[in-house]
Order: sequence, then structure tokens, then C-alpha cells
Amino acid sequence: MNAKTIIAKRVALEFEDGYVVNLGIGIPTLAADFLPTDVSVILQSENGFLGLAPLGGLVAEVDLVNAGGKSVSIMPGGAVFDSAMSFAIIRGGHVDVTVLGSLEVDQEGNLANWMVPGKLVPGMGGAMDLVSGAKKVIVAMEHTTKDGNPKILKKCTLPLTGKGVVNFIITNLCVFEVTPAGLLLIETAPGVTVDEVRTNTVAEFVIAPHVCTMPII
Amino acid sequence: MNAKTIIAKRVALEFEDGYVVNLGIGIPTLAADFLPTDVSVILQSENGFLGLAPLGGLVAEVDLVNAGGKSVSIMPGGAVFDSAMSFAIIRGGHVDVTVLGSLEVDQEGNLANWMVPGKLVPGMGGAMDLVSGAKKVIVAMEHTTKDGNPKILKKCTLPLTGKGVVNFIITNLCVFEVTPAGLLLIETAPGVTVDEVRTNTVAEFVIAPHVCTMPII
Amino acid sequence: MSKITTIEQALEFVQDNMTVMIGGFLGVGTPERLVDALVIKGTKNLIGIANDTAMLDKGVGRLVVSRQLKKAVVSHIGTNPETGRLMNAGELEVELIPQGTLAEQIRAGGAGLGGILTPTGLGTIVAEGKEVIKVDDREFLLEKPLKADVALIKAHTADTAGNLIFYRSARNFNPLMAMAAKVVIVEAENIVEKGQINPDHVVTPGIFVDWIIKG
Amino acid sequence: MSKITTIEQALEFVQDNMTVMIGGFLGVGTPERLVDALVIKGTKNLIGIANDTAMLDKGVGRLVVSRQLKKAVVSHIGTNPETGRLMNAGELEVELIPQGTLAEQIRAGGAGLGGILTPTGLGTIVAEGKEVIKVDDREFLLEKPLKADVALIKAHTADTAGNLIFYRSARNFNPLMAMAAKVVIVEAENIVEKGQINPDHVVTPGIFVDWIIKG
Repeated sequence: MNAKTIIAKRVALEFEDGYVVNLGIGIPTLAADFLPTDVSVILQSENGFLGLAPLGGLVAEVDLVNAGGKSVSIMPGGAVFDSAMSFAIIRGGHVDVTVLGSLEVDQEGNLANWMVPGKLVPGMGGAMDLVSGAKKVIVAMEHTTKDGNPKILKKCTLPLTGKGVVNFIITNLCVFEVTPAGLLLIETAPGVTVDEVRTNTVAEFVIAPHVCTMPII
Repeated sequence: MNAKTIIAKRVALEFEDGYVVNLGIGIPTLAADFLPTDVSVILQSENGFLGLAPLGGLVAEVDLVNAGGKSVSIMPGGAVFDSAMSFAIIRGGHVDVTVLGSLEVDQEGNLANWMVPGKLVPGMGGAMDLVSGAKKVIVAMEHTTKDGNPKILKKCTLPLTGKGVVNFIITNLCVFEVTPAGLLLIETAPGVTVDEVRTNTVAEFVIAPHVCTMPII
Repeated sequence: MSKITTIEQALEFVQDNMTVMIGGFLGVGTPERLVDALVIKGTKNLIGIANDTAMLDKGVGRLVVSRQLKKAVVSHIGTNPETGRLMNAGELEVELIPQGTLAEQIRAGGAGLGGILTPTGLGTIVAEGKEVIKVDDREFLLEKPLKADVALIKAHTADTAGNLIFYRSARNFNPLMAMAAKVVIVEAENIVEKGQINPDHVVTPGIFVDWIIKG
Repeated sequence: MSKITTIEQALEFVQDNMTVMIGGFLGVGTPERLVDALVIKGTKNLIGIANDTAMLDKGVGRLVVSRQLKKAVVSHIGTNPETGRLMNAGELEVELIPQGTLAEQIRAGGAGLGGILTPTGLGTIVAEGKEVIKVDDREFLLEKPLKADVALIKAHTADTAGNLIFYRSARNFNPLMAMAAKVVIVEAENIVEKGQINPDHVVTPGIFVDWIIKG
């Protein structure tokens, strides 16, 4: 199983039947493909609708794109609205889970994913509203950068997307829960040891008494 | 011509073609019946639609009432919305003229029409938003109470609906413009003298150099 | 899990001392069957948030007459003499709010905003005791968001996913209240299958709706 | 007076140095014919308010490439490399705003509110230099309303009274911007007679719309 699949499969287990979910571009979007058969979620697309169909589902429609600009389709029972309503839904706490990628995340639950000063400034889009409004915020990303540098830090160095907003960090190596006391290692990926997690993580973390292997197949 | 007709006819002359207009219950509503033939206005009903048909026009519809709860109908080209949108239209300055009745109005453009402490407390409904948001606020009322007591005062005695919000006062006796310097008498009703206005008005006012008779037939 | 239920089941969520939003404008757009059942159930000490207290025998007015409200948060009570009588007798607390402010406060409650900044009510008793915020030298009243435990909503048509459309002026406060309450109960004149409402015509997305009863 | 006009007539209202709102999300829902004509017209030093700067050859992105903007007020520029390049070169000012804040600021501009109180951006550089307002012990950022001289809007269908309906995700910022500008110009794919749109389906009431061109 490659890194992305591990992450996407594990993220999918966070969803309960009927949840309203907003998935960021990239790995987070993949999670929708791995839902348990008895779980169905309602995908919110911040550009203005509910009932986003999983990729590869229905035929893409004219004038219907996801928040990444990709042509998509809408499920029966979907609803379209303007951007103010879209973010009323997000800011108002009506999204159960949002899953986002990140450049950096730290042991205080801070998250940085919208700019690298002087280099890359895509902008925050809807990310700042999502992390401040969703009931549960999951960061889903590869544990380290392509060069092997740690992304889970003691303190983010990049401008923040949100302060103290992250609830869970799900990577190809492990799952951290963000608690008021700091990071708690609750699961490791199949075949990954706690030492491996430690080597690849700058942040301090506590190992849960019953740390277990991610229940993914 | 009775007092109400005089007022309604004179109010109607304040409307220009295409104006968005909100008319209060009572005399203000009558104004819609006296529009010049080359003027058509769009009536806003604060309970949630544009295109309110003048009374006695089309057949009343199910679940369609005006802000007074009276069954009404909607004109072709009308639009329905929720109460937040209705007051976004009002507060946002998208209503050209609002016409309201009043219990008291004073020489500073203050208006009191929503409660008589200890006696009558109907509530402000949409009136406070209308007077603060409409581009032009016209008070349309009989010049005195049924007992002949003045309603145009130096200073309102009742709790205000809006402070310094009135632009014109149109009564069965005259038209006052509210200027930064105070009330300016600009018209008298047919057959009414300036002295008659003075006798029935407590507020101080200045007589315009070219005070004329209301151009109503 | 189906959102369609019986009126008795739905009203299990309305308990004494709760804050309840009720749609409607002078009774138009009020879920009368839900109000009927709430009167029969006799739930007490409710805080009612609504545009008005309608009439003695119509809409929210019936909960005034049945003495089930301890407080009414409304913009208008003039059409229901009982509201004024109970208020003057000290048996019902009435908080009067300008209609546009009330609508926007409910929207803010649903939209996760900290409050609204409105010019409405400045210089009147509505402003008493409230914070005034200056923005670019203009003054605005800070009015707080409103939320509720339960909202009772009237819709023209609901689909089984809870998507709602409304008819004419029966829309009014209903879509706003559907966003601002923990439990949202809808009385729908018509119930259709999921997919039967054009997504572009939906006014209240189904995620806001918990329970639907046939009106 | 008819609201239907030619693209040339409509664009008379867009002049140098104006603030212009343009609907769309990554180009979807952007009035491309109006943008085409604006590029040809060459109006300069515009402040553009939009969700994003789309792509090099699509939507608002084309006004970046044609150097007609002095400032872009947007939530995202990542899909248009030219925006970043001009920003870094100091040739284009870019103000990045969280998407939900941007939408609500535009709505506030149209709705006559003094600003919005949002938790979004607290503790980030978005909050720098902005007022923080406490409401019941929770902190919120005060973000000011946004307005424009002109809004360029894309609709699916307009009636001759200016009532608009939108199609799918091409709705996005269009209905909000239509409320917040002095002059509103709509590019409609379809134009129908007044009365042909069910009043309950109207998203943007005709009173907001000044001019309509066929898209």
C-alpha cells in the first residue's frame, strides 16, 4: 500500500454515516473512495454546493466544479447555494469533519498550509474558515517532505492557517490526537514502529497506553 | 377630497418611474392607487418579496400576504426571498422611498411610531430598519390627532423609531421638508393657509420663499 | 436513517425551558400542526423566538394564549392583544427587536458570526445597554447572534434528504431559523423523494433538517 | 426603460481607477464576454474584487495578464502564476482574504451592515492591524464591508426585469456581488420575458440589476 493510500484509508475511518464532510485537494479527496460500505457521507464543496459526487462517479456536468476547479457531478439530494451560504455552513459549525493537507503542523494544533513567504503564496482560499468552523479538523499528509524533512514540529515556522485548531494528524506513519496536553500517538501504520515515528517527528508527543496498528486493510 | 386622499395623492408625486418603494400600513399604502400613468414603481413588502401588486389588482394568492397580513398578489417580475434578504435590501439602501405613518414627528427629523409607554406597545416591526435604510423617508399622516392635538412637535415625547431620519412630512395640510436647519414649509394643501398650518403645528418651521399649493387634482 | 417521523416523536425534542424558534409572519409560514401538537403537549416556560405573536387563534399567538412562553423575542405584538395584556401583567417577558436585526441575528447564529453591526436602532431605546462600534467613523450597534434548542419550520416541499423549498411569503424567517437551532423540525406540505428537487431550487439544504413531518 | 443593452454601452460604466467586482470561482461563473470586452477596452488601474485570479487564459486571470489591475482583493492566486510574479515584482498589489470572510464582507456591503465579526483568521497574519471585538468572552475579528463601483455578473437566465437565476457552481459570488455595487452588469446566457421566472426561484431580485447583455 503506498503512502497516499494508507492515509486516505485511515482518514475514511473517521467518518460516521451521515456526516457532512469537506475534503481538501489531493490526499484528502482520496478518502471518499475508501468509505466503509455502511457509511455514506455528504460532501460539501466550498465553492457552493452539497452532494459532491465522489470522483469517477456520475458524469461531470457543465458549470459544476469542485473547489479545485475540476469538473464533477452532484448527487441526488444535493443543494446549490452562494458563497456566503457556503461559508455560513462552514463557519457555523455545520460541517462535521474537514480534512486538509498541510505544509507544517505543530504540537499545539497549529497548522500552516497557505504560504511560504517569498516563495509560494497561493492564498488561503477557504482553508482558514474551514479550520475555524468545522467540528473536527484532520490534517492528512505524508509524514515528512519529499526530502525527508519533518513536517510535524514543535512550533510552525510558516504563517499559520489556524491557531490551535487541529484535532487529528493522520500520516503514512501514524495517527496523532491533538490534546490540551500536546500530541498523543494513538496508532502506527502497519509495519511502522514507534521509533520510526520518533525519528521522523520533531514535535514532542506522548505514546498512548494502548497504541495500536491502524485498522486498515 | 378627504384628508387621506389629499395625503395619498401628494405622496404619490414623490415617486419616480422605476423606484423601489416600501409603503407602511394605512394611508401610505393608498399612495400606490394614485401613481401618475407614466410612473410605475416596484413595491417591496418587508415580509419577503418585491412586486407587491396594488390592492384590488390581481387575485389574492394562498400564502402571500403583505406586511399587514392582508392577502395580496405578486406582479410578473416579482421575486420572493427570506427575511434576512428582505432587510439586506432595506438596510443596504436599495429601497428608494419608504412612506410611514407616525404618532409624532419633530423638527429634527425624529420619528416616533412604535409605542406609547404603558398604553400601546405594538412593537417596531420593520419600521426601525426602514427609516435607517431607505434613501428617502416620508412621514405621511394626518396633521393632528383625532382630537386635534398637534403631532408635529419641537421634540418627540414618545420613544423614537429613528433619530434624524425623516426627509419629508406630508399631511392633509402641508408638506414640510426636513433640512439640516429645521423644517421648511414648501407646500400647503389646496385651500389651506400658512396660518392654518402654524396653528396646528408645534414645531418651529421656516416658510420657503416660493411656498406653493400641492400640485394635486 | 429516515428523517420522516411522527409529530409525537418530533416533539420529544421540545422540553420545558427550551428556546424555540418558530417560523412565520403573522401566522403565514408557521407550522400550525406542530404548534397544535405543542399546545396539546403543554411544554412550559419556553423562550419563543419569532417575528411576531400573530393572532389569538393563529401561529405563535396560540402559545401565548396557552401560557407556554415565559419570554417572547419578537419584532411585533400588535396583532395579539393577549401578548400585551400578559406583558403588562408581568406574566410574559417580551423583548422587542427590529425585524431586520432579528433576522440578521438569527442568520449570524447559524453562520458562526460573533454578532452583527447594524445602524438600526441607534438613538432609540433599542440601543440602551448595547455596545456601539465605530467603523470608519460611522456608528453601529453590536447585536448578538441568536440560537435555539429547537426550530419549528414550515416548508412547502421537503425531499427525504431534508432539502426544503418554500412558497411565496411563507418563506420569511423559516430558512434562517433552520440554520440556527440544534434540532430542526419541519412541517412540510409535500414530501418527495431525494433527487426530486432541482439542486438549484433548494432554499434550505437538507443538512440543516433533522426531522420532517407531513403538514 | 429596458435593461438589455450592448456590451459596449454596458462597459461605459467601467472607468479607470474604479473598484470592480467580478463573479466566478476559478473562472466558473465569470462573465467571460464582459471580461473579453474589458480587455479590449483596456481600462486601467482597476481594483478587482473576486474569489481568485483564475487562470492565465480564463476568468479574472486575463485582467491580470493584461495588466489592468493595480490591486487584486481575492482569496486565492495559486492557479495563476502571473499574479504571483507581478506581486513579487511589486507591480500588482494583492490582498489575500479568507474566502468566507470575503463572501461575508461583500454581503455586508450590500446589506448595509457595518462589518462582520468572524473567528476566521484569529491568531494568523490576517488579524494583523485589525480590531478584535469580544462578544460574551469569545474573540472575533472585525472585518469591514466591501463595495464596488461596478459588478460584472454571470447568470444562467435573466428576465427583462433583471431577476436572475444561476446554474450549479457558477452561482458562487455572483448573487453577493450583485448587491454590493453601484452599477451591476449581467451577462446572461438566456434572457426571458418578465414573468417567465417563478418568483420563488429568483436568486437575485431584479432591483439589483442595472444592465443585461446576452452571454
